[in-house]
Amino acid sequence: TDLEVTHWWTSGGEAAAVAELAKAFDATGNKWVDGAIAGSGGTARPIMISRITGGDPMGATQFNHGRQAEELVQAGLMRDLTDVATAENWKEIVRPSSLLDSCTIDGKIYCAPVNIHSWQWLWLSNAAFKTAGVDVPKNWDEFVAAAPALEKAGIVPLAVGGQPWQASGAFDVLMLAIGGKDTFLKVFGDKDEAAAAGPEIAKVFKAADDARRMSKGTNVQDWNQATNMVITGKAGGQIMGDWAQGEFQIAGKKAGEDYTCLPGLGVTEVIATGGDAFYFPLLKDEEKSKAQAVLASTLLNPATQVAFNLKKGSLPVRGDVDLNTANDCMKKGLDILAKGEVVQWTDQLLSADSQKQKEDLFSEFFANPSMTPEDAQKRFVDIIASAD
Amino acid sequence: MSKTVSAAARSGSQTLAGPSGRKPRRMLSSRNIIVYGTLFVAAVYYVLPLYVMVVTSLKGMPEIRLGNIFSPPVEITFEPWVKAWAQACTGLNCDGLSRGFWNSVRITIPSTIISIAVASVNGYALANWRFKGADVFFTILIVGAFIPYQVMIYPIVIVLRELGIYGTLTGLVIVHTIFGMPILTLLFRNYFAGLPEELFKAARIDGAGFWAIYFKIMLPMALPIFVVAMILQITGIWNDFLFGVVFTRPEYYPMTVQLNNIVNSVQGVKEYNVNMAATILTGAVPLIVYFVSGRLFVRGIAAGAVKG
Amino acid sequence: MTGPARAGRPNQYFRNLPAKIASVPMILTAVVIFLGGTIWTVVYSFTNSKLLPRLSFVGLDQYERLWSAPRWLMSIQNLAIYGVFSLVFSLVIGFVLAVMMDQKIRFENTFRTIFLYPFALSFIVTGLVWQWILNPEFGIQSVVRALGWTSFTFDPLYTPSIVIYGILIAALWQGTGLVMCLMLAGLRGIDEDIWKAARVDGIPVWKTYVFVIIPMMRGVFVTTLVIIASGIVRVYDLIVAQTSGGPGISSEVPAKYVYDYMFHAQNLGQGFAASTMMLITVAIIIVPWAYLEFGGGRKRA
Amino acid sequence: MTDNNSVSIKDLSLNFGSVNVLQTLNLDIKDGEFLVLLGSSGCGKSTLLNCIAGLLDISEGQIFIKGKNVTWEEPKDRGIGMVFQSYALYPQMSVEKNLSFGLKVAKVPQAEIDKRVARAAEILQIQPLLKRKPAELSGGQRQRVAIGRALVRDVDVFLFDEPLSNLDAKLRSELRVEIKRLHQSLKNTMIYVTHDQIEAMTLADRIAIMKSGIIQQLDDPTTIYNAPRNLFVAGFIGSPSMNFLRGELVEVGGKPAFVLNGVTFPLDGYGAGESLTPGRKVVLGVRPEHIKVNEGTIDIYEATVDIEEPMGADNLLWLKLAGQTISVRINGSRRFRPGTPVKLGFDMSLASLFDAGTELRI
Amino acid sequence: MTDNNSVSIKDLSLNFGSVNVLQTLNLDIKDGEFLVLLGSSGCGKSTLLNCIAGLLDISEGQIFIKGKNVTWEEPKDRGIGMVFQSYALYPQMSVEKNLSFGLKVAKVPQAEIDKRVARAAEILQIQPLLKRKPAELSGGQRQRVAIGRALVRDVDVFLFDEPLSNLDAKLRSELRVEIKRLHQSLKNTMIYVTHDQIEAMTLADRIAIMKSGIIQQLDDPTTIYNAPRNLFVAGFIGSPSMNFLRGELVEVGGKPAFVLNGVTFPLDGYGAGESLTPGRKVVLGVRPEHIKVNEGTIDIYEATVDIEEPMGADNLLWLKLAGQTISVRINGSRRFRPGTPVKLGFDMSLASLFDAGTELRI
Ligand SMILES: Nc1ncnc2c1ncn2[C@@H]1O[C@H](COP(=O)(O)OP(=O)(O)OP(=O)(O)O)[C@@H](O)[C@H]1O
Ligand SMILES: Nc1ncnc2c1ncn2[C@@H]1O[C@H](COP(=O)(O)OP(=O)(O)OP(=O)(O)O)[C@@H](O)[C@H]1O
Ligand SMILES: [Mg+2]
Ligand SMILES: [Mg+2]
Repeated sequence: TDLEVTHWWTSGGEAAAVAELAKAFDATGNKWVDGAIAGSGGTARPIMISRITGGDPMGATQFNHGRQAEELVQAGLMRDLTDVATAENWKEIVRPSSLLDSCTIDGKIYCAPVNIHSWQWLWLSNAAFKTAGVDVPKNWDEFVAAAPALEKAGIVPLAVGGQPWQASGAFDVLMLAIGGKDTFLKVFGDKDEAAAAGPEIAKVFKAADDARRMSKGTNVQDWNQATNMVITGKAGGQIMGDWAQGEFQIAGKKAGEDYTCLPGLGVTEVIATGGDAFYFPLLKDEEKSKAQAVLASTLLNPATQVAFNLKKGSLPVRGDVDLNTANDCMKKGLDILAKGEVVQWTDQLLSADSQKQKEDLFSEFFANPSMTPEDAQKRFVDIIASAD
Repeated sequence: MSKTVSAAARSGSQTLAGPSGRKPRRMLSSRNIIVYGTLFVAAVYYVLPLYVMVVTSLKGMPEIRLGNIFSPPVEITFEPWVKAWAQACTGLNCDGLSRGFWNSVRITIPSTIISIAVASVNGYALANWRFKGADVFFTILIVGAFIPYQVMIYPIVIVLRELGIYGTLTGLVIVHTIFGMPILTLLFRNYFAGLPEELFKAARIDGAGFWAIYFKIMLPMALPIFVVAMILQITGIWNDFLFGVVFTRPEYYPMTVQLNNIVNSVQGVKEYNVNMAATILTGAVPLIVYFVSGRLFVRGIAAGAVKG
Repeated sequence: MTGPARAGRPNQYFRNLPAKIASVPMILTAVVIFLGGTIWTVVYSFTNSKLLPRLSFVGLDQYERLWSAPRWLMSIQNLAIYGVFSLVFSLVIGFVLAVMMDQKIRFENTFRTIFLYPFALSFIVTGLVWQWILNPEFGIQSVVRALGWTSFTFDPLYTPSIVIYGILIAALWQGTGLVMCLMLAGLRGIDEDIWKAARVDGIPVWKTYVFVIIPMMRGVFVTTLVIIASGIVRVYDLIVAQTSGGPGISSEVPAKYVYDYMFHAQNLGQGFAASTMMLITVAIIIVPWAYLEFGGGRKRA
Repeated sequence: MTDNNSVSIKDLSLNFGSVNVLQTLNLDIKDGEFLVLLGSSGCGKSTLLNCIAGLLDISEGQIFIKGKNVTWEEPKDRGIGMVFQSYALYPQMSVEKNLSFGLKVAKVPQAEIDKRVARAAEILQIQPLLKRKPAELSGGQRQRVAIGRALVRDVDVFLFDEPLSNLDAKLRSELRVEIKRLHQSLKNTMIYVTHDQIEAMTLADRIAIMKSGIIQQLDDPTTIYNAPRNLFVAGFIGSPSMNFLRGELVEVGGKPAFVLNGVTFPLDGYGAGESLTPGRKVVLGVRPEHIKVNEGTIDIYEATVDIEEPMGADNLLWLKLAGQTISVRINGSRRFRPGTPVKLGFDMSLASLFDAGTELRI
Repeated sequence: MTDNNSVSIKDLSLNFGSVNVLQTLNLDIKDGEFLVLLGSSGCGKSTLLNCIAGLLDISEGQIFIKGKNVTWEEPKDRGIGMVFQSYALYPQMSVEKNLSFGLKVAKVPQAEIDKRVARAAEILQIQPLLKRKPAELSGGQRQRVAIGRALVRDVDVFLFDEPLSNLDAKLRSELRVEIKRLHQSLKNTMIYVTHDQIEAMTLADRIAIMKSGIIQQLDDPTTIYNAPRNLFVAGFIGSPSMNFLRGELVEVGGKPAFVLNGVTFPLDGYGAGESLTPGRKVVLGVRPEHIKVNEGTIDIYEATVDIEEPMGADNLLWLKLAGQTISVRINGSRRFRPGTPVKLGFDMSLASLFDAGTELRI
């Protein structure tokens, strides 16, 4: 049966990863009809939602798991996957379990998580530091200290792409790394105003101020263009999720040799478990509905998980797969995961609305040097106060 | 009689008395310098981007990385064009713009025809058959021209869903018809109002009804404004991205969706040459329409827009 | 009267029925889509609808939040700046070009095609090309620097204070051709005798344009204004293609705010509140004009 | 309908919004009559014609054509044909198509169409033009085609809305004769709108003179010319205009006379409809051609030539008489230099006298 | 310049591309003269006027105004004022601004401007209108303002391009008199373009009749009317047109006569400029008012009334004579029913005879 699958994975590494999913699904005797929409979730989501609410749903669609699809589920537009989940025993195999919690609404499971994406990585270009004549830093503070040398060599120390979510994400990473896990959860999980206004967070804003200074001159929009600056040595480093690794791979770079990755910015080695999941709109066609079940189970199939996540540069959602082909960076991630040093990511903790407000704040903050960290913090507190 | 003759006789000597014949004109008068100078400078501003697009699309990536964007290609390559047309990937589909081209054609032709048909009938009814309340609806329509498209997406999704045509080509054609209606109706209304009213009266006395007058009398005289409407609609619909992607399913996605995918889904370095080739390829149809019928466009604009 | 009894006046609603039937699409569009859609939008702007519209009213909350959002205020400010400049420059450049074109010049067709072709391209394309030309690393700045002026700086799209002008450059490139066409049509419609009268009166050409011709072209200016203004209010694609609202939020516009909050932030209520504000602004400007122009009195028999 | 009226208009009113263009207008037009509606621009002539044709919805009243109440009929069902000032030919159709369009729409059999077109073409002598487009015709030819379009429809009533006013003087006078001839041979009822009085005078059986939507006088041309019912009609008809002298009635030797600035004009021969009470303020109207210059007739008044306008066949003199300017039309061969003193004679039997207040003929 | 010529045109040629509109045209206009350029549409009248005004660059020749060679001068420096058919008032300016705009631009002192505007307003009696916009004026008032605009410029030569043809007949005849009066009081040179022969006849000191860019005859109105130089002029002037009878010369009793379809017309009294050789093919032209009907004069020809056109003061008869249709103008009080046989008398001293080949007057 043909199933149309929509997603916004269109960059090089992403596309290669999707191909794995499609291959696995096609192998079951069905057909994966690809419905890629470029331009990140922002462009693609309204289209997906319009189609689902407009009564012309696709077979399956990517969302970031978390709260993006909550209302669609509540409106009864989504297929209940509990049957597949129980049959395949997802409760046991999906790890960390918080992933499945994000898919669960009123005790029913509505999505199939496919990977874990962690944002907390600092990617560094070994070549850039060599040019600048400094050692490759081992943590955020060393990186900040090395910035002047990089600048002198005409290298942008920290590449931050122009799209708002990148600045916002970078801040969240700084928050988790510098503020620590507890503060992070207090602020985003409990929406604790007092914590948000506190000195811990002020420190984070200080660090963000450094990041802002270091990012001057990036002049690119897309995250992968920013990554490319790191790959080509035009920038010293980039705070970006593990998906950036895919770009390094495609460019034929080797972890450790050509580039260095510092999880948790080398400060706090915690990984947030954001990620992607597939949702399955409710279809009338019996055949298709069956195919949906097949797709759901295929997605979590160990072989698929390995193939997909290796290409995508993300971590698999089940702990029982063999990832010895993984590279250095991924192994670092797996280790942290194994240690249980995980938190839920902002996608799961905050509504899209609050996320958007946060993005507005940080994209303004990063672009506008005249905005003091104190002002920014005040506004941040307001956002947390009204967040849900 | 004699007076004329003597004057003619005298004229021989007087030709020397001063300027005679055509007033001499310098080619490089200050007026000419200003006029052609301004036009030339403006023309550079307008041509430059097209030039950059074409030049870049003919370069290889290494050359782009090294040289500047205005220098002509050292080595002309059509690789980017081939890639943009037939190879560029979005997601798993690596067949470039070609898959979208026919969709665009399939969307543009019926949308253009139907939206113009509807708007021209509206304009005709408004100009010649004024009935109570028509002006109110028309005013609403004109105000509607100012509403951002995005705001209307939700209500329209609901309407199309209720009609059961969401996701179909029909639905998309209707959407284009709706959003083309304000400005096209305005154009047609002004044009038909500018035709002599007596013609309409004569046809009524001849016994022609609403449709007979429209088809037999008005349509044949409306060529200039049809050209304008056609150009506006072809351009608008062909270039549309939002409606094409929101109101249809992937098998109908227009070329602009592929363009967006090519331009926005970057594989490492942005392949500017492919982007530019894709851009030109996507713009080719409306551009050709313009180049072919630009003269008619100005004429039609003069007929339909000037009396506001 | 000894004639037959007075024939009854037929029902008004059925006179010219075909005309009314033919106008049904227009009436439906006007009422259901534009009016209905607007009312729907306004109603839902008082709710806290998130991803899907739902009728849980929260009073003016969305508006309060809207007017305290720095990004909205920035959007409004940008729209004002962009609007004023793009109106003024479109009209001025369009008019000046039209005047030049009206001087019985050679190659008129060529020039007209050159000025008009950008109008055939989408905003996505326009934004992309200009983003590139204005890119400091390989656009104009780098070319000029390569020529020797190493301190030359021209990177409007990356400088928050002037980014809106960078967008303006592209917008004008795309839109002035049409304005020029409209103006040219207007100029060609002016009575030849007016020009002669002015020449006999010894009025210099530029004075004739300013004091005589421009005042006579009111109709063209109004049409042009409607076209430009509706484009300004709706500006979205160009911004997205060129800057995505950046750097930071310095090139945000209301239409983008609406879109982002409706679809990215999944806060329909907020998006609707913002669009309601836009609609109110538009209505304040347009309705009185439209009434004067189309509503007030039937002008012809 | 009673009588042999072809068109009857009863209490017709029409308003555009709050503007009353026609006010309770009554008009009966006899079968075969040539009626001209004459009036200055904007007086409602076209509006009235459009009402008769059914192109405007009337506000009040009724319209009968051939005895049938057609107040709410469609134009095509009224048995009328109409010719417009701008010809209103369908530009994209050949002359033949222009003529046959209405018949085609009415689904008349092709043979019949051909017959009627041929007949109209013959009457109007446009056979050689049948294949041409209107743009390829001269003004006069277009006008003829426009008439032909009404002709083929075999209607009872022809309506003409200033059909000649777009043509130059020469052509106008030629086509005038043709229309007259057409009427003589067809004997249809014709209603003809114009603001050219020459047209009105030469064509009409009866003229209706309109002002602000009201018919001022409805009479045959001679009566209108010689006995205008009021000051407006008197001034409107005749070119150059009737001379108006504003003065007072007196009695001289038991006979009524008119006095202006001390000059007395005996009114011998004037056929007054009312008593000419001395002291009454009146307006004396005399047409330029009814004043004799230096012909030694009875009443002699002194005047001076102010301006001379030779017009070929005639010569128009503008004279100063008793402090007023009057115009006099004399034979084109008699010439006077400005400043020349002359003696005038008035023919009071052809003059008109109006009450200065009511402006009605006395 | 020699003489007292106000405007002199020497060998003027003008072509638009390959179209010759004016061909080596010569014209001398005396100081204070009122010259009318008359001709049918498209004959080049406006073109000639525009050349004089400097609004068109001429191809060949010279133009002198007040003895000064102005061939290459700007319009404003030629000492001319121009009035256009469409008035060409500046619609956004008040009447006062319309009048003063040119002076303001020329930096005339304000006091002087006020004086000139006041004077022009007085002459044209438009003082009450000074604050209005052109759109708020009637046609006649607009025309006056247009004249005023030329007036304030204190020019030597006034150029009028069909200034009255947008007005209705009544207003036209009124304004005609005003222009005539204006000329008598100002005594400026005026060049006036029209295609209305009544205007030409009444206004002109001399008329230049043009056809296809060539002046056919330049003479005073009486001469043009009574002794047209060629067939074109004869047919062009006079309404209704001169009757043309195409026949042959014969000799009857030693005297020349004209014969048509067997009917012989003795030419007694005709002042021929050349010999009237028998057998020569000629055209006899007789004006409608030079034919007598039933007046028992010398030559008696039988004819029948075809159509009658009463025009108030006159009555126009269309008669059948020797198989041809001719028109006759008689007094308005004399009426004939169609079909009536009548007897005609021709006054040959007022007739014209043209060679059928060259079309020139014999
Ligand atoms: N649609 C309309 N709305 C309002 N007033 C109108 C309309 N049509 C005509 N009028 C007014 O009605 C009056 C009569 O107009 P109408 O066209 O009948 O005049 P007319 O006698 O034919 O004049 P003309 O000789 O200029 O053709 C005019 O004062 C005109 O302004
Ligand atoms: N710009 C032009 N280019 C080419 N031919 C022209 C141009 N202007 C005028 N003509 C031609 O020159 C001839 C004379 O035109 P002109 O306007 O002088 O006529 P006119 O005598 O004023 O006619 P009318 O009485 O209609 O105003 C016409 O045949 C016209 O077609
Ligand atoms: Mg009328
Ligand atoms: Mg002319």
